[in-house]
Amino acid sequence: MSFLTGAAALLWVLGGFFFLSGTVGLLRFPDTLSRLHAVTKADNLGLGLILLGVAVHGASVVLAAKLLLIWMLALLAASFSAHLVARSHLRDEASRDG
Amino acid sequence: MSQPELFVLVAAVVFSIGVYGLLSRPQLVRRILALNLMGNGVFLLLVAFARRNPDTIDPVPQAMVLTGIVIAVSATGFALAIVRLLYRETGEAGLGENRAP
Amino acid sequence: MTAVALGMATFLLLNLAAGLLRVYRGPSGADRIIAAQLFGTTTVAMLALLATVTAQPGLFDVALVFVLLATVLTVAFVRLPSRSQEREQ
Amino acid sequence: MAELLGWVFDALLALALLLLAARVVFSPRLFESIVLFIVFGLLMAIAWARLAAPHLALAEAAIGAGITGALLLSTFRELVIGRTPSPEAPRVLVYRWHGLMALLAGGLFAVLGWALLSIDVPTGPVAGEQAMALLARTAVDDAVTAVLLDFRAYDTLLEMGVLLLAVLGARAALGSQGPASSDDLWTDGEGDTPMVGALVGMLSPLIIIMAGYLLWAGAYGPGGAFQAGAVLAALGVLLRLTGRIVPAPRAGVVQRGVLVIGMGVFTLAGLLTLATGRAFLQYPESLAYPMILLIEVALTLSIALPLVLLFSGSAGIAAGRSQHSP
Repeated sequence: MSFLTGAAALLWVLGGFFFLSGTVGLLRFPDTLSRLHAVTKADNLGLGLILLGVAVHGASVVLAAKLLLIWMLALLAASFSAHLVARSHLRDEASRDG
Repeated sequence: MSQPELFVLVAAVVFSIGVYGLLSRPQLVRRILALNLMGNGVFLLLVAFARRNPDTIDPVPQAMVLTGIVIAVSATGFALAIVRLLYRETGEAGLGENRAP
Repeated sequence: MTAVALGMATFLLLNLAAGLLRVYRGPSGADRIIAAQLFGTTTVAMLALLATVTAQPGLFDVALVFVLLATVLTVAFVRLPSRSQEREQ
Repeated sequence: MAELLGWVFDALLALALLLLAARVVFSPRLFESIVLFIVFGLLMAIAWARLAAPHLALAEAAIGAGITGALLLSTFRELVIGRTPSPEAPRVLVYRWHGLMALLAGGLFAVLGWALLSIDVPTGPVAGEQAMALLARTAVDDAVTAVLLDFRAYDTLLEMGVLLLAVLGARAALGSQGPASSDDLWTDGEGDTPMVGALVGMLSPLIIIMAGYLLWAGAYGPGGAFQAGAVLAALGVLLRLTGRIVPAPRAGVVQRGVLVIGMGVFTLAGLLTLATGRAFLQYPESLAYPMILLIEVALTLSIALPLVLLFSGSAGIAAGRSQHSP
């Protein structure tokens, strides 16, 4: 196993760890907003690490650029989604109390 | 069990679940979902069949399924439009809910 | 190396299956949509790994389409009227 | 090792698909069913990837993530909005033949599974191999695109007909009642959030570029008119959801033209080939590539607009006012 494949494997395992923590957070955290926080942060870090691993394994600049684009878009989507879902959740809470 | 055989079995079970849902659920949107499950079962079957010979990938079933996916989504859109019309006219989106048992 | 990638993909699939419990439990619609987002991210990661394993570069395009359209579902969800998400149908 | 792991992955995937399908049907909450159906679509994309069908994974991604989910959620929205909870519990109808149906569905499964597994793997030349042999003579390198637009172009032509009919049907059902939701609920009293403008501004050009890329990629790999059209339609859905486009009571000449241009160009190409003494839609070799490209562009537009109209539930669409929060 060369250095690159070893690095890729290490990155994948690290990414898998963040996915696992995201899932644990989704299942174990007590309320909606903290679950949202767990999923948005941990998962996208995990995705980034796994994509980085794929890029290292592929060892091609074009592929790496594409993977970077995928990750940036995933971050974009995650932050907008988190904002919108949190906002709609707070609105629901307000209408329930009010 | 080889990969195509596994997915052929999945296709058959998904199709049957779809049939059961289509026949037994009174909520119309859920019936539409069940119909889509049936469609996905058929698609899976066609593509799994195309995979039985591992050396060649048969493009014909894949093209047919591609056509099928677009037709399924247009049929779903049409069916949901009818459900919305029914709801606007009657205030119900299920079968039999407003009738005496 | 193929084995490591496939093992990771299997691990991610298990992760996804565990997350289904949150869709089952809810309690609010927001929780279910959050879980669906997690599944979307997981699917993208699995597609990238499978693309490496099976040498299907087309799968990277699939991942790209998934992340491009990931927000459509959320925007559709936040247009639901307040508190309707929990109402039984 | 890798083979075993591949098998384990497939088995898990199969199990998850079955679990999701069952829960879509059996869940007591419609919202949960809808979310699970969307997740089912995600896993179907993985299944297509495992079955070496990246075209289908792409179509599933574009349609499942972009259109089906939004269509289901907005129907759900219309079903729950303004619904006054009735004092009596909703009566759930239990059919008398419930058990029999389950039994029949199970029997159907058994027969299907048995029949399908006992079909022999063909040893002679299959249709796919013939298509592969013919592929050498066509203008495009990708087998699936070649099948769709060359060998089995009839399927695609008629599919456009089905799509058009679905739009006309939906319009007949909903169009007479004016715009589906005149209350454009994005704002719901609070005003637009500035984030939405930024989101639409960033995503729209990227999605359009992606659609163009997919259209171009279809000539030699996964991609093509279907996927490009579905991605464009998803952009339309996003714009519709954020109030950038609004339903219109009638479609203008341009929109009607776009609705039929796919079928029109396709049929015209077929008639031209007939007029020059060939079979219907048998392109002359020298013109095959430009003809297929032209048809693909027309198809992309004629797939995208009907899907947006189906989502909007109206006869036409119009540009909405852009909403900025103060």
